[in-house]
Amino acid sequence: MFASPSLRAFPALLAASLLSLTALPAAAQDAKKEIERYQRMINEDSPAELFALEGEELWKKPQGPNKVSLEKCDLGMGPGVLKSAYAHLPRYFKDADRVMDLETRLLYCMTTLQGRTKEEATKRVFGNENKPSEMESLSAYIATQSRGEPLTPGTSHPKEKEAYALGKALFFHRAGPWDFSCASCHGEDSRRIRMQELPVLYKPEFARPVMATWPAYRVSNSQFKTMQWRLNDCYRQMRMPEPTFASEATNALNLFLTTTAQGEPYRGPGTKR
Amino acid sequence: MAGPMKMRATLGEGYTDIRVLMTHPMETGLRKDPDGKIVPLHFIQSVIVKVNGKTVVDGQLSQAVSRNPVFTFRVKGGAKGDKVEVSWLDNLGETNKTEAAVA
Amino acid sequence: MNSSRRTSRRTVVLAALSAVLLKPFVALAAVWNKDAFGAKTAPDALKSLGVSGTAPSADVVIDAPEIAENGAVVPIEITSKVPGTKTILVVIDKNPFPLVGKFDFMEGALPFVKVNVKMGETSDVRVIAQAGGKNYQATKNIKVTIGGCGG
Amino acid sequence: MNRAMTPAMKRTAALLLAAVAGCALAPASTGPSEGDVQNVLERDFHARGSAKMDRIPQDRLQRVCTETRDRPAADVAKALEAEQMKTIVYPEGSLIGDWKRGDKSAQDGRGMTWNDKPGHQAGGSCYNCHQLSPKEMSYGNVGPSLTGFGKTRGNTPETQRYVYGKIYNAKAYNACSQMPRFGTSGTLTPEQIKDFVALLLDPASPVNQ
Repeated sequence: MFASPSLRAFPALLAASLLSLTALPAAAQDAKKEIERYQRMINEDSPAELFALEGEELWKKPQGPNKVSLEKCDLGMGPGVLKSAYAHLPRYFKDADRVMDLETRLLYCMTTLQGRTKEEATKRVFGNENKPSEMESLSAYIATQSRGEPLTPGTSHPKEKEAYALGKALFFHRAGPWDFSCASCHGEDSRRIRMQELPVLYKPEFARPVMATWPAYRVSNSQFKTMQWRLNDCYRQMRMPEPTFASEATNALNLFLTTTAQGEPYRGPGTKR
Repeated sequence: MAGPMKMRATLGEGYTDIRVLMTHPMETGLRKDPDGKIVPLHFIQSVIVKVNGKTVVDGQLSQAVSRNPVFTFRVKGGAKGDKVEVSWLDNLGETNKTEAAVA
Repeated sequence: MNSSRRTSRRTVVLAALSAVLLKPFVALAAVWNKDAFGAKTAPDALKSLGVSGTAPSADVVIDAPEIAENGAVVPIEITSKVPGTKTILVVIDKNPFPLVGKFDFMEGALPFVKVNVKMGETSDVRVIAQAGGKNYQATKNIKVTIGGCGG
Repeated sequence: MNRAMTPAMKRTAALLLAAVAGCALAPASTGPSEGDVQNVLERDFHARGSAKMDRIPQDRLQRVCTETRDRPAADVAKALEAEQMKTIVYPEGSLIGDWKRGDKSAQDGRGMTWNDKPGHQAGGSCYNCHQLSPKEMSYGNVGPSLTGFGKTRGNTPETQRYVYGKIYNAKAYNACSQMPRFGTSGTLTPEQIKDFVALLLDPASPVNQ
């Protein structure tokens, strides 16, 4: 009763106009623009910074049998160097002789530096709305310090090449009761699940904005989430069994996606629907 | 338990923007937890913004403000070093505050 | 992690802090308007606040997306250009409790606020700026869509 | 899925094997073989809730679609489709259920994931990919719009049979379709599929308004 006639007619117009995406009429373009405006506005006022604060505390807090903090953890730029570290992951680490993304490397530091068991350190890798996980808060803190840095994952070591190829194969691998691969949703332009636009993640132009903004605060569940979680939740929705945290498979996929996005300046942690 | 707050007060042209982040569940009292039990009402009712000790905004809120609230307020003028304080009080009597200097 | 021990210590500290902070806080803050915030319709909420007769005004500006991908977070930026604005009210008609916020602006503050709100469904969002005993209103319809991937 | 082979299926298998062998050359030179990928999945994934490890091995159809990036040769596709057609079980009697129940379930995207409660009956997830009722604005476009489907196709016994079969096993009509095999995979019950047939074809359904 307060809306102007044009505003009131909007939903009906929108429904009619979204029928065909090939010939985008004015109202559908408005809808797209409004959704973009929504995404921009939630990004401007993101609570992501709150998680980085917690992460800083955890980074500096002595833990585990060795009662040491993670401050000497080498994320690839040297022990304790956080500046630009996230943007250079995943990469091959000689000490572990494998490709590692941020969370896998953090887990390595928790077990080697802090002397914690893998079981204990991975007991709660994904948090909930009442309490973020240690990994999530740490990721927020560390990723923040790569802002402006181009994504430069490891691509030259044989194990990096191997992981990239495996990640690519996994991306297109159809399996499970619903026959899905990552490409089932993220393989073709202009596809949507409900209203959600699906980025075609094997193409650089789509992978770039996505990989440059993870980890991220998700408004749908008010939680700060990481790439390991994102991959985990995709496999959940593909109706597959659960990928093991920090496994070679998830690291390979992460490296494939980040390599596809390479060169894009990191601008996360982002805010997602 | 009051989680962290974060604030930034930035000088614009003739005004100062005060952007503040609060950790709070902002429970509506209508949501169910995974076991099907109602999560009790728990939300910030009052937000006070002070500049150099003087209250400039007095806000009353409902449970419809999003979880982990983010506010931007704006004050006239302002100068580098002005002391800004934002505090909140929720329906359970919990409270928290944060301070920052205008930059 | 010995989080339980940390928690209890934090709670104790917090309780002590609250005891100190609570008093001046309550004394300073306007009393939370239980009737208005508890009202189930927008007209009832406005009545509880003593608002009667609002005039549409182009000087009250709502900057918000017309489509929100998620009702849990809907960003809204409000500016009143009405001279002498003392209070801004935010009302979401279709929410179970429509009154979302009441912001009083004292000397030194600009009548501006940006906040993220929850919307249960598509609804009109009304903003009323109060100045000189008059009520100036702007309305914007915000459509809340169902998200992807079935939760 | 039934893995016992009839003579007809054996012929199909031989044809498919040839197809797979032909295509395996390209990816093998640049990356891991399908067997390698399979081993990685067996090692790096674990059962959780109803999502057991028996969901990991690819069946022939999934393998061919993966190898060919969903573009199998025409004869291979035809053979696969014929094989899938045999999995469709038509119930006796009417194929038309209750469009009202179908409409509700079409909105429901839950079920079959590791965090769904055991025994939870999955919904159809239809709106995730298709437009159906013109009143629902939030719909996906991975599949075609089905708005007005019954109005244009008519509610004939042949159409009913086609719609039932398509929902039961979409791969019987298009080998590498992205649509799940809802009946064959045990996701939806025959009653649910009948409700969706009604949703699409019943003149009173919101889809046809």
